[in-house]
Amino acid sequence: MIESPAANQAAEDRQGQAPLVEAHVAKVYGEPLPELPRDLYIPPDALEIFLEAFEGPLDLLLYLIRKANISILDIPMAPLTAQYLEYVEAMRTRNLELAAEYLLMAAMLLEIKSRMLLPRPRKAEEGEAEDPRAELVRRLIEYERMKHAAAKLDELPQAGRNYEWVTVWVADKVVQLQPEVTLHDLQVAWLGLMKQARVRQHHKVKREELSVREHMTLILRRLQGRGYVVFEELFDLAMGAPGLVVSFLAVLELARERLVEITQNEALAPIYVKTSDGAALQA
Amino acid sequence: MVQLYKPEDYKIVLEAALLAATEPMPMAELRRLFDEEFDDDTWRTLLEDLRRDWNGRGVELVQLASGWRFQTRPEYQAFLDRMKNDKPPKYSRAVMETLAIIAYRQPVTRGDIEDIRGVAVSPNVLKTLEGRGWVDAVGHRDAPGRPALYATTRRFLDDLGLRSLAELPPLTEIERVMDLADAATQETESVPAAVEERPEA
Amino acid sequence: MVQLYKPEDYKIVLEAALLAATEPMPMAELRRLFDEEFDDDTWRTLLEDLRRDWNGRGVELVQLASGWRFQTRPEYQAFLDRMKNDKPPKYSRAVMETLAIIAYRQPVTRGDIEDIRGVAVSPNVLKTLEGRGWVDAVGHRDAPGRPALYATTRRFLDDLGLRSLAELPPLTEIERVMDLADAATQETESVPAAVEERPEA
Repeated sequence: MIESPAANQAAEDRQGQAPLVEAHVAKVYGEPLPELPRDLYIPPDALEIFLEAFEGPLDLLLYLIRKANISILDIPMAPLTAQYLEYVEAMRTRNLELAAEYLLMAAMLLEIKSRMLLPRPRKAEEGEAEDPRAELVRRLIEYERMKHAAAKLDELPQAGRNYEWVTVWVADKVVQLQPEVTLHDLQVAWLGLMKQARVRQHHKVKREELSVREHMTLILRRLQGRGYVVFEELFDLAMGAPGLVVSFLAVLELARERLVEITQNEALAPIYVKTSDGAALQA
Repeated sequence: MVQLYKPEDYKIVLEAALLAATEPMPMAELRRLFDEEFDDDTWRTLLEDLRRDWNGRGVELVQLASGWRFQTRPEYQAFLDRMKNDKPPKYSRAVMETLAIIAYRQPVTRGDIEDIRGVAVSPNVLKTLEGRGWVDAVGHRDAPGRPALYATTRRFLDDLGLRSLAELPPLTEIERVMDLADAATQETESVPAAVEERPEA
Repeated sequence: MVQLYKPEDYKIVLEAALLAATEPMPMAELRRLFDEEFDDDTWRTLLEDLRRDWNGRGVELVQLASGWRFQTRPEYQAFLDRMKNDKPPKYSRAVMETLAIIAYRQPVTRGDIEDIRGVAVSPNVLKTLEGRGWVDAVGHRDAPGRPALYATTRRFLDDLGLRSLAELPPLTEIERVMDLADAATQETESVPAAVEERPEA
């Protein structure tokens, strides 16, 4: 226990100025528990909640120090240690799960306390006096600063919480960016293919063959979804003689590749062409 | 929180809400903005006013089937495009080779493509080309499984600036390679390295 | 595409581009908007003019770590929240303290954070911060286990409306006297040297 009642009183006065202490106010059944009872009696259900309000032993220690309004730089180790240990003991007797860090801190406090009892080493000529509390103080100060910093960071306006980004719809975002393909790309692809395929297969593509192939596609399209189509319908006179020849070759090639079926019931009767597709459907 | 008094104040809130929205805002949601329950006329006036405020700007307030939203005006698209960092994506080798095979050997089945490439053709490859509108099935081969026959489309020619397939790049180079291969198999003597460009047949 | 003549025309394009941007726009990208190469002064005038145009509105133009962006003003958030279906995340004290330690003491390892907080850092805490894109591993300390070094990201600055780490709230001076035995030597601590703008990771 902190011995001086005056200190306790001062601690209470201080509460208003120390919002971080308020952050620790534990709640029991929704009712705030403004501070721990002096005699350290903690309602059975409150202890765990109280403990949860702290982020760790440093946080608890800071609370005790600030509550007692003692200088962090001149911590009375005996009462502080005693009080801390009482909390730890209370928690242990209640079989609350106690993080190892709390016990570690208890050991550290006890060690500091015992070292305080020893005569202080002589002050070196220019050096600083060694205070057993120095390390603890350093850690408490650093932790408290970070704790304050966290609270301040949390106060900064935050995107999505305190304001929203503006992103106006771009009218034709719907137009998906498509890869661009040039003729050169196509040629390169084909070349690469041929280099690979050379050992396996022999491919020769000439212009005539290409335009025949183009017309094969055109004819297939024309036949698609239709049954028998009159042979003549596949030819467009506007194409001129070369075009007609190519178309004719295309029909022959389609027949040879068994992609179309050409029928004629008798000589001089109309010739019909249909995709072998359709044939299969009717079969 | 700001207090709203004048109609102008409400418009400011409405504008902020619409600018921050990521989806078109239906009226039902816009109504949630204010405690006051405005009638349809008031809302219409408010929205119309706001829309007018944006006349002549690069962004406009539009009403869509699903609600109201701000969007950029198409006239400004060219500027916005300049800031885009993303380079157009590239087709994979599989896609390009498949396209080349379909272009030069059409109509072909998937099996044909696989024969030439020597590897299986993933359905995605054909889907990519069909999705682009460059390739489609023009029939089926009368063979087991009735495989679809693929050919290039008019769109493919248009997109590549061709009037017909005959305008596809000449494959002289390829033929030369092939001829060399042929020659090698037929003749024991080595073929001169510099084979002259064979005129296109 | 619209033609630009008057300064006003340029401002309209700039406004549309900034409103449509999905990320803060760095100057380098803004410069790509126009064919003309404006000098810094012209750009400053243009941006300042635009910012002024939005005075008194629910949206403001701000300059952040990674560039310029429009965002709604916090005073209007209460209205916008009404249309939101999901609440923004409320971070625990553990998360916020960890964030503060990373922000002010970066780069730090998990062990450093545990030393300062006096408790173990749950992996979820770091995952939360990484998931938000506020923190990432920038390297490893050359120590046993090669622990990852964490630092805050540009996104963290953007999301908190900061242009650089130097704009972080200054650390509280807890007690000025650091020397226990000799109160005469006073050390005033200011913002730590460790807090400097981190070059883009």
